[in-house]
Amino acid sequence: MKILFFGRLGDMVGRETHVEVPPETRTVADLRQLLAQLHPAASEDLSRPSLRACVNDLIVGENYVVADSETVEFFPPLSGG
Amino acid sequence: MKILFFGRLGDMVGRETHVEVPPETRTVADLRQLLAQLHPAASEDLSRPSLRACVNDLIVGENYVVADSETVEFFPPLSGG
Amino acid sequence: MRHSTCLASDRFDPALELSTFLGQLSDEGGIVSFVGVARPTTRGGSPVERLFLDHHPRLTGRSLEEVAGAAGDRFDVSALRVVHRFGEVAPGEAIVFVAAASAHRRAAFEAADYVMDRLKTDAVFWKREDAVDGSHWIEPTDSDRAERARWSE
Amino acid sequence: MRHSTCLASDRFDPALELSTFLGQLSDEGGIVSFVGVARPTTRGGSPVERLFLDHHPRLTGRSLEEVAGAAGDRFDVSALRVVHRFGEVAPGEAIVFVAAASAHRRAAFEAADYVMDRLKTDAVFWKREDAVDGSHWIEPTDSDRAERARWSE
Repeated sequence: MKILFFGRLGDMVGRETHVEVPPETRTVADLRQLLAQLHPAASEDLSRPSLRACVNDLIVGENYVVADSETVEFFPPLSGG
Repeated sequence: MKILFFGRLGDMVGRETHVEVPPETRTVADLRQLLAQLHPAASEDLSRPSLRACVNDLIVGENYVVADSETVEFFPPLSGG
Repeated sequence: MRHSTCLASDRFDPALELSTFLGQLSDEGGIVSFVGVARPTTRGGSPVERLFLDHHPRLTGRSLEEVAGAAGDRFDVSALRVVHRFGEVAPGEAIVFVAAASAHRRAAFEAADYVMDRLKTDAVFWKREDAVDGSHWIEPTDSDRAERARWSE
Repeated sequence: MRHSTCLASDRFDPALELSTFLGQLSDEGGIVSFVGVARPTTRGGSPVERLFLDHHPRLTGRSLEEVAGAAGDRFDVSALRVVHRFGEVAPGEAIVFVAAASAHRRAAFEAADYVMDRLKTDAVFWKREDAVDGSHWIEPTDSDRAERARWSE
């Protein structure tokens, strides 16, 4: 699964990463846990409620079930222009 | 005495005029009357309270006594910028 | 606060004014500018041939200075520029340019807004609009006076 | 209402933007513009080497469009222009340019003011300030949020 990170997380984890998603990782919440295990230094940032997940240019909730073919983007709070 | 007119009055009477002032014409109010006699077409504009007299770059009142050596300027209401 | 004013006899380029103003700044973050352009038609819809701004040889420039200085005292701006035409102005030409710079964009907006409201009533000009169907002298509108009153203590 | 937005990868000239904007107008009387410039120092006073504006390939441009369109719906403006940089911006360079034109100067002031307040909180950017004493990511300030809230119904 393709994952994109923006802002501070992009600097910490890399702007784009591909992860092998095990069958038990189904939702956005599951995906956060998996990513936190893969990137322990960023685990605090990855668990923040202010970090929003975005699929197909729409913000999705924690229970959104992610298909393996989808790209998930993680947005820290916007800084604005 | 040198008289300057601005705005609408400048178009009606001319921007600059010189008048011979008789001894009984002492104040701004007297001067208005004299000018109204000299320029009957502008007499209504010349008697308007909104027309202000200015001497040495300062607005003066109706009882201001004008010296023959002074220039009197008449300002219709400002239009602003 | 640095401020400068210019009573301009000839047409000027507002974009060039902005460029010059920006070039003189150091660490201001926000710059607000206003450009007022002579309209091509009267309120009644007749085509305007020209605007004539009668002015006073000393008091007009002084009124621009007074307004710019008051804006500087009132708002936290570091630089202010006011350019105003006098004499004959053709439709589509800029009549007025105001720019205000500040570290805080709110102050820059308010200063430019204030300068325009003050100029509209307090600048020493007498304006005549020469339209195809005749000339007439203009006085401040009630709306101009209301804008001006917003800034009264 | 005509509006146009530009998400700019390279430095741009705000004065040229104003010139182009003015050239496209017809009978609007008032034009308000805002220029936001990258500051040379952090809030703490350290020299800034560069600002980095991380952006989203689609949502950032869409957020500029949304803000410009909302301003057009809300205010009586006839033309609106928004230019915003992304990527690396050097201190002193323009980050944002906003221009609004209207027959009524109040509407032009309010539209430009509104666009800036909205952009400061709602534009899809993540900003990093690279200063000599380190880099840090910026979030909207309470004051930005308060400005934004002024426009809520």
